[in-house]
Amino acid sequence: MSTQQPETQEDDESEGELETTSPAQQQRLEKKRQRAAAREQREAEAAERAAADENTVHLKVFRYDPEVEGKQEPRFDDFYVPFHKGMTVLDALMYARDNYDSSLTFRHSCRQAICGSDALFINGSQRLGCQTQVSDLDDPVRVEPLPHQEVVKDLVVDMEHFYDQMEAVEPYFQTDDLPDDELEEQHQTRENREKVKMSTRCIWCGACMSSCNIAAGDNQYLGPAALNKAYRFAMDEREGADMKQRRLEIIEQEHGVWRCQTQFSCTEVCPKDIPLTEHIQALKREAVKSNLKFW
Amino acid sequence: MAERYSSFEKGGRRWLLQRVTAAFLIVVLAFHFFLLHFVNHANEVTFQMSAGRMQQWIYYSLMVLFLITATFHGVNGVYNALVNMGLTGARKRAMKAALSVASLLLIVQGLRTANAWAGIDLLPII
Amino acid sequence: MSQSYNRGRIEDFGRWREFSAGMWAWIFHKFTGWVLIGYLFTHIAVLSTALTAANADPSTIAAHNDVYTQTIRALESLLVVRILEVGLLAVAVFHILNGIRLLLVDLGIGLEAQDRSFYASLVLTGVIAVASVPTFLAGVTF
Amino acid sequence: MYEYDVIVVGAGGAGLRAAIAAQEAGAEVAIVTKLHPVRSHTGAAEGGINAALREGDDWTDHAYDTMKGSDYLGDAPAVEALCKESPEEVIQLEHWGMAFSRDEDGRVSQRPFGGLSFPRTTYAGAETGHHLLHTLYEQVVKRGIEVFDEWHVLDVAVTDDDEPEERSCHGVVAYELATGDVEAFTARDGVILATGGLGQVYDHTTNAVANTGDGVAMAYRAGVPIEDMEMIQFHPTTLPSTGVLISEGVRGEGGILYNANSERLMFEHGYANNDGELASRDVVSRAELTEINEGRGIEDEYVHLDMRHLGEERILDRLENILHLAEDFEGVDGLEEPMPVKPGQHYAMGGIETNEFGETCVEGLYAIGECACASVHGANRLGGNALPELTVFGKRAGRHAAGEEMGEPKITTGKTGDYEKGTVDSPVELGEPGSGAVADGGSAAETADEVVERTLERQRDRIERLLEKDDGVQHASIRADVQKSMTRNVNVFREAGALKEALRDIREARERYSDVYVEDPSRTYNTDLIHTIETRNLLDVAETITVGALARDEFRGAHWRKEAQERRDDVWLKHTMLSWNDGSPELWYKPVVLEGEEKTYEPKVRSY
Repeated sequence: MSTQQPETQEDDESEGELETTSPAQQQRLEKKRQRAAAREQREAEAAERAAADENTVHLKVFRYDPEVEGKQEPRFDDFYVPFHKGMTVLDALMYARDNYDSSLTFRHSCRQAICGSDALFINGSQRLGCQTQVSDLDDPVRVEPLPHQEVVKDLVVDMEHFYDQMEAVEPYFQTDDLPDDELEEQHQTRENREKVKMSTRCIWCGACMSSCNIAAGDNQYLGPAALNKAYRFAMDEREGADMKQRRLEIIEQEHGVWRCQTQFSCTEVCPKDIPLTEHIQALKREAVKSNLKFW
Repeated sequence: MAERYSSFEKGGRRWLLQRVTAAFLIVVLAFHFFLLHFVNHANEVTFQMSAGRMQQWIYYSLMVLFLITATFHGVNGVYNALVNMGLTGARKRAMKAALSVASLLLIVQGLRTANAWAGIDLLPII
Repeated sequence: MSQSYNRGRIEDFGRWREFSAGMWAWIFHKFTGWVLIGYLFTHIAVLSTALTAANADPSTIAAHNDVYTQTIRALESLLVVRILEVGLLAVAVFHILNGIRLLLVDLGIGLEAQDRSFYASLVLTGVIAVASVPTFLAGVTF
Repeated sequence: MYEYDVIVVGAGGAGLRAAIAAQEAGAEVAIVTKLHPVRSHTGAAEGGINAALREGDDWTDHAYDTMKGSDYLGDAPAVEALCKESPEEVIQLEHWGMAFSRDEDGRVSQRPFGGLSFPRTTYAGAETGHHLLHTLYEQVVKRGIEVFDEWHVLDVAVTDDDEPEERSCHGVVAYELATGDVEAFTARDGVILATGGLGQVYDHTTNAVANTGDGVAMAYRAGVPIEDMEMIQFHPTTLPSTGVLISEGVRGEGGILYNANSERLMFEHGYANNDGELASRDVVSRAELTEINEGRGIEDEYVHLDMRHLGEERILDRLENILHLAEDFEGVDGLEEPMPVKPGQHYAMGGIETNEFGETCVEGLYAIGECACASVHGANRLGGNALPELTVFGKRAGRHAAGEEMGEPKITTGKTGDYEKGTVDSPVELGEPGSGAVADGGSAAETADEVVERTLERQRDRIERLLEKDDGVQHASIRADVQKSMTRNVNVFREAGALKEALRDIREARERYSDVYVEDPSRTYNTDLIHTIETRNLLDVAETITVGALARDEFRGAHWRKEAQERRDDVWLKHTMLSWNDGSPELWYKPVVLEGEEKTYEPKVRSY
């Protein structure tokens, strides 16, 4: 049960709402808060019982809402969730939301590590909530939003910057070299497909970008995911030499591949096991090779 | 995003130079340490011996190259570190200028010292 | 992202416990790099005494009484300088070994072993530093 | 207020393909989606795309297989369109760079799939949907098509005319998650619903949490008839603990199903003496459940799917993703041991009634993909037929909505062709509690702007009401109860008693829902609110599934009834239709179209 114990200092109760809230809404908020307080007490008691029970998972979840009083100051909430074999962090979060606190907010959809919605910072590492077994983690399980991205609310971060970087590398196939027959495919060797295969697995979850402290310092750095996307196309032989040259020009720019300091943190957190650092290094070598031609 | 495509400096050349100087430095630095700490012990260093080595043009050239590559490698490393920490705009340009001046001073001073040993009178400024 | 909402405890160095091998390698490489560039400037400054020494009387130089020789000897007679020199060696050796590791990574060699090669660099650095102690401390006057 | 020629709701494979097609046909297009496009559930499709590409194969064979697979509940004009146009769509995807698996000669690989007479399933590893979704999204980025991501569409703006066939659609109203704003999107030419599946009606499903049947429910409430909702596909190989899908590709490549006695159940118990594991999905699901019910299941819950004999190299080449899924979600190493599998809800064959261009009976309203029912899948969808449906009908609807002339449809929509009224023996009142058949009361002569404005006001009120209500029932328990009831009562094996039980449960849930409130007061990313709205959609959809299942007393495709365990072509060669009828659902039927372009598909005994 949620004990709602804030780890940071208690908020000043007199602290004002956001200026935009209407009186009606304020009243509503007030009522809800009172009810929440009563519920908290009930839940606190239940939580103590639950905490004594070994078969529960202790979640410490980051909470923040710019709009709701009491959540404007970031804090951690505790939830005690009944454990079952095979339970993932996402399962635990969903249980906590559906049973204890419906305002607990996080993105999730497919539950099978393909939609990339639920990259979270779990016990100090970027992981997909759905792909992480609770039993593999130390208790308590600390769940936070992805670092280095602006927090919208609770575990939800603003992904716009990540999407911008992804789209900055012209992430779409471009070729002038299509077969004459409209019903004929372009041929691609198995070796070439094998070469780009891992890079095509990216699910845009943003874990790599969040783990990269170069991306944290340099806002314009394209970042591992976007560079991997560039690799996916630059190495695909179907696009042809001219396009490859163009793609190398994109990744060669100041905030491109040269920023990578081969810390391997992106490679380590990638939930799809994409060798991101390897791909970035390969792009660096390609870029040097193509430049040496002109020297 | 527009400036992404109009970056004044691609960084690729500096990246490559950093690697090339690294490879050179690995060899020369090992040689330098070996010569001045293992072959000749540090407490036995004298002006005469240093001068004697410096008067050989191969050694002199190697040391001058050593000085220049080490300065580039080091200062470029510092610059990269600062940029990676998020240095941008005017402060970045200022830092770049300051580091360039510091490098130049270091190299000039190093050359004068080397010349002092070698007995060359190329840079007679005090 | 510099403008991002500050989440206190979550920020970078507070998480040092959670850093992986590649991150430590990067931090150590950067740190040793700073030390080495600092040393380079100091080193040239100390060596610059040779400029004054070169103007000295040849007999002074022959008797090793010139400023340069005296400065070096005075410094080398200090235990603390000798110990610092061992430290410098360790720093340089790590920077070299990890530098080799990074060059290999740039060439795309052994990326799967990048964590092990970092640990190997650390161990090797330690061994070389310890092994150098007798040589580095030889002839020091206490 | 936003205004475009064509508004696409949903950004899975169908929505993205439709947006591209509409834009290429000259329309100004926007996509409104409650997720970011790459989060769409198309990405979870694993197996492949059926297309008659090669020498020795022909689209007519594909059409035959599909009609047979549908158990003759598919409409031939739609099926033929699918099979004829799928090859060019596959090649189009390839030309857009999709990373298909390749043969030695560099051409796109194909593999055998359940219910197919030729190995015609093109694939990209065991993650075909992921590649298809990303390839299409890349093309959307390239074309600069406007995407409103994380905007949840609340309702379609449809006029109030008495008969649905007279109504027209002029836009949608959507809620922006990030800010809590409710805004109208006016569509000058058309609204295309591509909202995907409804698996969240069940608690054991391969579907995403976001698959809540929003499009079906919205169209249904706007008066569009809903077709064949009882036809729910249960995929035979899902992981028991999570419902995560294990691709049919495993069986396509030669994977074998074993029961607790290590018998190859498909053959040794005679479920499919010719095709074995590669029989159609409904056949295999029933076989597994029969084994489990008769005590030959493992831990009374599942059977084993074994692929070890395929060899590590082949598995890694073609099914690598399956190894990861089994490992991450079931803790099983597919190279070392057999994988536990059981049937799980996977796909809705039914949905919003459309013709072969994706048009509904409401002018300007289209539906494509899983939320639509053209119908290409009839009573059972063949593996590998969903992805081509997305692209083929996405393209068709996109072009049609953009105003391209495409000829007369052969499939009728609404009550415009032959139809007969139906009745269902429901133990409870259906539809909206307390509403009765109250008409919306709007005037018939509304302008497009007025319709959009009225819809916007209504939805703003609805959001206000939900947020302002201080006490009541939370949606989560309602949703969970309905999911449990549906899984218990409206599963693979169905009987009247249980179906009625489900209807009673749904009724009770509806009554509880009338007192629903949203606890989270925030306007910022309020998922509590969104889930509450989705739960309403689930209730409507669950009811249509159950009503359809109760009405259809025969065994056809995915739909099995204890009371009538055989196909009854004399009475049931017809689609189950359900109209919202302003809150009190009305059941009716329309005949299946078996006449194709050149031949008529005569119903035959369906055996594999």
